[in-house]
Amino acid sequence: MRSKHRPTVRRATIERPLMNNESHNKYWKSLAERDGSRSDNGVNPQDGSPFAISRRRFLEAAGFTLSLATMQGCGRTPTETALPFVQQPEGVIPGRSQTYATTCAGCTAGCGLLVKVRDGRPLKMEGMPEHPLSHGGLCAIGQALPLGLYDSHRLQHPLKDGESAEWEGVDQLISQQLSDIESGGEAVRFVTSTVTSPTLQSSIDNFLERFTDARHITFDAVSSSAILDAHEQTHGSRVLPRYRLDAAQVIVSFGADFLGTWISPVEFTSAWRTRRVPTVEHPEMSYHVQLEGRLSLTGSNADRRLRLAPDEYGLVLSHLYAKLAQRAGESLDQDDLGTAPIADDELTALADRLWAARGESVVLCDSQDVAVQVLVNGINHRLENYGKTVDIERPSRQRQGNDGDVLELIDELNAGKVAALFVAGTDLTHNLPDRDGLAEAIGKVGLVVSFSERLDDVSSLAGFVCPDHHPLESWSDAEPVDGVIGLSQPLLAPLGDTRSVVESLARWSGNDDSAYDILRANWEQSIFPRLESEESSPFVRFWDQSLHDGYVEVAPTTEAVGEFQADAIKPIGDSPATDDCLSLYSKVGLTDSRHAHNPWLQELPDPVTKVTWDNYVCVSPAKASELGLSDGDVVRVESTGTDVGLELPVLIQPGQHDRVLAIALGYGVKGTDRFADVGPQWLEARPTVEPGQFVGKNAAGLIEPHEGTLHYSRGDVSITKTGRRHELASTQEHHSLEVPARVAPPGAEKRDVVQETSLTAFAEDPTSGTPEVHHFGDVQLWPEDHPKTGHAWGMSIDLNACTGCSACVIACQSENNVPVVGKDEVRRQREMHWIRLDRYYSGEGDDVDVSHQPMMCQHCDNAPCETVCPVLATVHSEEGLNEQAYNRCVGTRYCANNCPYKVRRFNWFEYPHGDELQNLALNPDVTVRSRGVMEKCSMCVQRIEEGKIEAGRLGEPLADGQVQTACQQSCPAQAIVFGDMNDPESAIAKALEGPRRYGVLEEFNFRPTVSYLRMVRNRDADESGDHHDHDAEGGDHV
Amino acid sequence: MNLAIITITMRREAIMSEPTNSRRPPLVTGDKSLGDVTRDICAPMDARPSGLWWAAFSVSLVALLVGVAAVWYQIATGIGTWGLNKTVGWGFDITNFVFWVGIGHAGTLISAVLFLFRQKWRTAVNRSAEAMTLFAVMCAGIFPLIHMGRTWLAYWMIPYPNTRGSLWVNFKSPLLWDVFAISTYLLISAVFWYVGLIPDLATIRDRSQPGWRKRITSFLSLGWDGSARTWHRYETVYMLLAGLATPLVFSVHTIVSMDFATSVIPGWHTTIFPPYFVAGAIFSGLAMVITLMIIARKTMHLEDYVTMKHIERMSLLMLSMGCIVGLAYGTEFFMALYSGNPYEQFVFKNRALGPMSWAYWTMVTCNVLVPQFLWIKKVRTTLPLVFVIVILVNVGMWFERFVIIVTSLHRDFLPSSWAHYVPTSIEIATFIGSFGLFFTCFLLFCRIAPAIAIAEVKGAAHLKKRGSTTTPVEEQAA
Amino acid sequence: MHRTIVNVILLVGLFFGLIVLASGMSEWRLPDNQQGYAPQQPIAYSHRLHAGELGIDCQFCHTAAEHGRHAGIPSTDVCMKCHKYVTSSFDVLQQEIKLADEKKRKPETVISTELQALYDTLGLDDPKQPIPDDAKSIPWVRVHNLPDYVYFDHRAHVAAGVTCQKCHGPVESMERVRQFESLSMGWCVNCHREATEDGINGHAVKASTDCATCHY
Amino acid sequence: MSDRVLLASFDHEDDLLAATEAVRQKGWRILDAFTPYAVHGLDHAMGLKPSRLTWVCFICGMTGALGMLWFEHWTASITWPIDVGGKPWNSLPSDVPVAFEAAVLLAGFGSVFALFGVSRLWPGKKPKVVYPRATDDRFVLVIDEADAAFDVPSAERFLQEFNVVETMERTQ
Repeated sequence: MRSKHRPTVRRATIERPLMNNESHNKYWKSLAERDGSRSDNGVNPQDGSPFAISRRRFLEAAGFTLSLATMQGCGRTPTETALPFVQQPEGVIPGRSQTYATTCAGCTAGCGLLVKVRDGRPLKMEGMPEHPLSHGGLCAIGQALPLGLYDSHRLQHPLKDGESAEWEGVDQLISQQLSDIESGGEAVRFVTSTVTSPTLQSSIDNFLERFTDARHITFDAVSSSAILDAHEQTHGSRVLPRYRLDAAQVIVSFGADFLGTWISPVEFTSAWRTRRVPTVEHPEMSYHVQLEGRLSLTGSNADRRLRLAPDEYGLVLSHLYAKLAQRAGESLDQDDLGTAPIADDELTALADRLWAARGESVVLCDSQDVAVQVLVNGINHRLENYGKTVDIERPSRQRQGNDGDVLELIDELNAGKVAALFVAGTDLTHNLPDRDGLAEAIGKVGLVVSFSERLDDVSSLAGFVCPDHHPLESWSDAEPVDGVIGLSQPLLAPLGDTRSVVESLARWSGNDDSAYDILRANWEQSIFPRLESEESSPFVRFWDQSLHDGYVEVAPTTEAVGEFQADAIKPIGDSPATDDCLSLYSKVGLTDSRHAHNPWLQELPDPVTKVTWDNYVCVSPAKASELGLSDGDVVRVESTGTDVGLELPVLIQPGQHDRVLAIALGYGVKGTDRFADVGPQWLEARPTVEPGQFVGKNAAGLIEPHEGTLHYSRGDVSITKTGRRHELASTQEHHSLEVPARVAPPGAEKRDVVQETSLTAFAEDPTSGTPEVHHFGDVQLWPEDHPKTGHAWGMSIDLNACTGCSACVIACQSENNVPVVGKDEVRRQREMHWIRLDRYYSGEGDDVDVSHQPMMCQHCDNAPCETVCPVLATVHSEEGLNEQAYNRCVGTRYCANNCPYKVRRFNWFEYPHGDELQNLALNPDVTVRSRGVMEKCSMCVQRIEEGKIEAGRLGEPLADGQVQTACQQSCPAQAIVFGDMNDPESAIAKALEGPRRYGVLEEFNFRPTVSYLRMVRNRDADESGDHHDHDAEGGDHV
Repeated sequence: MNLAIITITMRREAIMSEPTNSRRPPLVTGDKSLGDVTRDICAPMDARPSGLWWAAFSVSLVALLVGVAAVWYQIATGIGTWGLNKTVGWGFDITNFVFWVGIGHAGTLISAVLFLFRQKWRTAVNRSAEAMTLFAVMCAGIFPLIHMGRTWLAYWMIPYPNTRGSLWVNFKSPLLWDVFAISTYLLISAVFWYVGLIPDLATIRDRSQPGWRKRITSFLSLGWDGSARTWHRYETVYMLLAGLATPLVFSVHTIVSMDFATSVIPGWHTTIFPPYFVAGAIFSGLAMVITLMIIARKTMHLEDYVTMKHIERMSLLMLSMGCIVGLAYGTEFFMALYSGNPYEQFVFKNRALGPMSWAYWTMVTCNVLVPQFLWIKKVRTTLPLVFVIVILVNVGMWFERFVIIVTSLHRDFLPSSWAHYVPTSIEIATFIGSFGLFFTCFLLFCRIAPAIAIAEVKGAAHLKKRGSTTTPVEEQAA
Repeated sequence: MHRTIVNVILLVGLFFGLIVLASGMSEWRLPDNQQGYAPQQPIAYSHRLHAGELGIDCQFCHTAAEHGRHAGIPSTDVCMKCHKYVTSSFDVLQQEIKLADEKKRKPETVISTELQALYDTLGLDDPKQPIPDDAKSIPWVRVHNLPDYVYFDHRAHVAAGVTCQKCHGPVESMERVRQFESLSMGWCVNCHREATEDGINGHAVKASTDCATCHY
Repeated sequence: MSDRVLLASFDHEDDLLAATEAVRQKGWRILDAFTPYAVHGLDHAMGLKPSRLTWVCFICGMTGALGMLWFEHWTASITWPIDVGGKPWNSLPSDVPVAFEAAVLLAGFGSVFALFGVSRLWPGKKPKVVYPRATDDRFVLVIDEADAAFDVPSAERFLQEFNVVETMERTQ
């Protein structure tokens, strides 16, 4: 056990391979681990609670777990037994968590992860502050990993033809078939999603080596294939550049939702943030322009946002390219391009900005049209961004999908040429158009093996399902960016009889090595030599250090990048289209179908629409009034001339392009009917999922294969009203800072809840944007009876850094045992999230400004909630916290009524905690609230107490940053600062001194301890005035 | 001279000295002797219940059972069975609470305040008004109890010695003031009612044949024998109770209004609330008293005791209360405008023009506009019209509380948390149940206790001497 | 006559009723108060012997008290540190040695009933064997139970210098452990108040009475 | 000393009042009167002193108010001062409503129970029925015959002036 001194985390590594069940492991972290090799528990995976036994063992071993025994005859309360270890594992202290470094496998971005493991249970995911990509942030998906781990619907056994089987038999049958194929020289196709793991990649390569006709095809459900293809054309190498937003002064994004879902959101957010926070000394920030059809999270944070349909990107890029060429001294004929759908002066200004920031700018585009991406490359090349903000020397490996290969595979499958199909890490049929045709074609394949964790769509077609471990159960690695390799270690023994893909492939190649052996061997052979270190140290030290750190930085595998091929660039001169344009996007928190089984993520409100538990068709307000649509009207969106289409409810999205219809992918996932009764069941409750349906509808059928790539936007769609309605579950009813015109008091149409200013105004006067309200300052009506002499906890939230990504919501949910309530309860405005990300639209006409504001308990010093509680269940602590004693609460809801911020959450029902496996994700440090009790943000008081007690034990003062709240820890943009305001050296004390600080509703003298830092938009002062003359009820969708 | 007229006067001394040739209509009509009074009032207790009574009782009982089922379901399942949400934490529950408390006010007002002012006409209605108070406060008390998420821990509201390091209660919370106010009010009202009932119980005891009724009344009448010495002290205590109950009435609704007035929510945070609520309470209480008196008069044949004069007088009182309430509505708007507080201004604009404006305009129509018809004597002496008006006032006063509670909450400071409120079937059933409880109790009360205070009616009215042809005063005068 | 008999019977009934009630009163506690709770344990481990007579330090076995929230019940191998060799009481062992000496034979292993129970749980035929992998843990009955919404941390109290006996009572004199104090909230709060006022062992401490000290 | 009393019953309160006044002037001792309702002026006629129950009421009320004020102060500022909404430990204005309610409650119950005590009323007490219609429609005057000068027939005659309905003699 090694541990390096770090201020905030204690880490340990597991030196012994947990997977090695047959070994002499006397010490086991859990009984489940000890019994992990048992394969005879004969539980049907379809069974409701297949974990009854393993959970029991698991619990038993979990150090100091107390199990409820039967009621003793004469006892007053039930007898509890306390089962100690038979042999105490070294370093394990009951009830104390240890932190292990690993790599997040929620998506392919490969962020660094610190996992808190307590009593053998991984409980809380935290970002790794030292990680070179993620810098301590973690997105909602990463935060939600525990719920995926403790998921009773994961497969427990390999399946053969849908029936539970034994690994031995399965291995035998597969090996047999494979040797037949090998000798017959038939085609073997191995489909995976992007493989960032060097070990898995080499395993696949090794596995496929022996077949004469074998190919590894990378299919990304949301692919960036066109970018790679474009680089093949312009640079001769199929690479995805690593975009360095931290080096970009001007960011122009065509539809790329890089803060939300595109390629590596946490990395990008962290990098983007570095140039977004102006200070008095340096009133500077990057300039971010977003051109997009729908309103994405990234667009909502842009300084300038232009509405542009995806089918017009090429045209506008061509114009931009021409303008830049002009500035470079070349003359390019603009006339045959046709009129750009963006005003010329707008484009000229943009070109000027870009040109001025040559080498410090970046143009991003999410188009799947290779010609468009070639243009983007051309622009970036012309702006001298390659090698600076666009890095192809150390390219990204986060998206390697090759749509051309996939389309070829489909042809091969249809032709019946494939003998064996392996599918790992992706639900192939779910995520491709023409699902039924593809399924039929797969039916022709002799051997179909899926490695899926759950019985997803492609697994239901597979002859064999060899379930992979959950990422938290397995040894693995990841190289998201060339030269940055993360290592994943198992945090607990597999809960089911699953096996990692690497191990399965080894078995079928006649190799008995464990995943750990294979990984370590691969690292010794391929990674260790890449270490750029002067002193030579033994591999063991390198391995231990890597395992401890969770990542390692090594030399890139330099691939020769060719000269820029300027002749590849061909301007696109289409005339602007007039038809509706469909835009398929992925939703923050869900991305593709992988996480559809995670109720936390399903209930996470979309950062922009605030809708949960559904996908829908976003239409612009103009479009909606043209078609007579209102929120919740079910429409049919159909590809013209075919019967491919789907019916979904409509959501009116301000700021959306009038021609664009946007639908989220990743819904309608098989098995999500499990959520039918996810919420409380009562007389008037409506199920979250209607019988026979799934959560949302799968829109993959509308993906258009075109010129070798899968296009997520297409022009040939029609929309028709069906006349039916489906009420969407949105967490926010009113969407604007402006109150509806009809009831607005004159002069107070807009509320100063979110304060903002422009960069130029800020540079002149750092306090600009302060509203003219009656401000009573710190005047107290009564004498100060409550001096806070010890700690005084406070928080500040920088609205400039906050993107609204909602990672904090899930971090808080995970840390504080916030229940999932289901669609119907959300409809009734009873979601339980302690942090609400308020999203407000403002602005005139169709172009709207968006503000995101995390809103949680403000811990007011003059808290209105406290005064009204009759039983002293919510009172103030000596350290300035607004405490809520659940066990004292009788549930009058008076405090919630009297809360001006409406941040208190009431337990309307006893929320289901019936899934015993899922309950393992509950944080034992936080009470699980019962029915009838009020709850709210506690500022993670359990962490504060732990910090104080631990500091007391060590006899040291509590250092600043020692205690971090869950939201703060998770925030990829580091927008949240928390600490002791009485410590003048603390980060929070310094943050509060700044001129941008304000308190929401502070004119009422509630004295909130949560402060906000005013938002600054990179605009000129006249650009971002108050929009008092907001027409009618444009922003009011009540 | 068989004048058979008992005079009524509005002035105290008049009753003693100036009973003759009054132009006022009689308090009790129909040539009654003291014995007749006893017999008439006790008649409903002796007779078998009428079909009408049975019909009314069955309906009430069914409503009560519906309510009991709804409350049981709610307590077993959770507050979530109500249509409340994170923004609107109180809806039907507290609306009903304030509504019932308000109704409870007229009872004590009529009993105590009119007693102190020597308004002898109160004797016809005070007993049933007190009973109404009692039952209304019972109905009211149920709502704060069941509105708690953990009803079973309601006793934590009481400051009792405990093992929690002596964690007491929060005396700064208006909700705790409510606990004390409502329970004090319930207890004092019950005592007031019971003390008034003791002589009548003795009367019933003495005229009953041996049997269960005699036994019960013997027990409850505390051995009352009508001794003048006891009467003397009794009068003192009754006066004291009336004197205590009067400020109590005002304090109770003042405190109820402070639930809202001391909060920070725009639309609640209003200094006008205490008088406004008290006036509203008396207003709604009077409406309910008139409603009940009209029904009781009809069904129990008490036309001689509850005369048109009573109805008219109460109608006038109601009219004045309606005007006060209307003034309060206007004042609220003015203060919002005058305060310059945009949140306050918004709430009132939103009430009148927002999504719940229908509730607001229902309230204004029923409470301010409709009662104006009572200026017309023809209207206030036509029973069916009065009945319609009082029913509308009852409806309007319910909506007043709904408007104050729900429209203030549903759109407060942060637009992000604005929400709607739609009651569920459970809430509606609970509301119906409260009416069931009220009417069940009231109907039972009519059967088992004298609905009119026998002793007080006798005392208030100079009844003719049996067998004599002149009234005693005339004789004296002669 | 008949009435008198009834009265006598009633009186006698009342008398016995009162006796029952009185005896009940002596054990009367507030609901949830477990003071005096001393459940039978699977092995009659004597704290009096180990902590009292032998003077073993509390934290020798309850090691986690210093480092963690829970004091921890020692893992079974801690018992086996001594009881590999000490298989019965000293007197019995001495006697056996004497007897063996007399009879000129090697002393036999004498195992007391309680220790036999320990070995049985571990599945040991001979205490000197290593502990098998599938050994069961001893299902001790938990004596001190706090409600789930109370977070008590041993670490903080040990660090502040609070003696074990302050909360657990004279465990070193208890044959079978019983809950000595009421462990009610008021009892906790009073101690916190006293500690803040008077300090512990002469040094000042800040024992907060904020709700969030224990409830979160 | 004789324990005989004379009961005179009247039909009307005015007769009773006049008779009482006259009897008292005659010097006869009036033991009590029994009426179906509170007859105004009878206390004067009988020469009863004002009741002291008002004092009981006042003392109870003050006890309630002061006791509750002290209790509120003690709980909020002395025994466990807890910061509630940043308000001062002892914020007197917020203590007033409960103190008032306590005053009313105690005063009300105090005087009612005092009445019961002084007048010897308790649940289930057997009333001494002097005259069955006294709680219905008759007014009864009870005169002590102990006076040596008392002569029943002359008294009856005297009472005839006041429309006495019935007279009867009883032993006490």
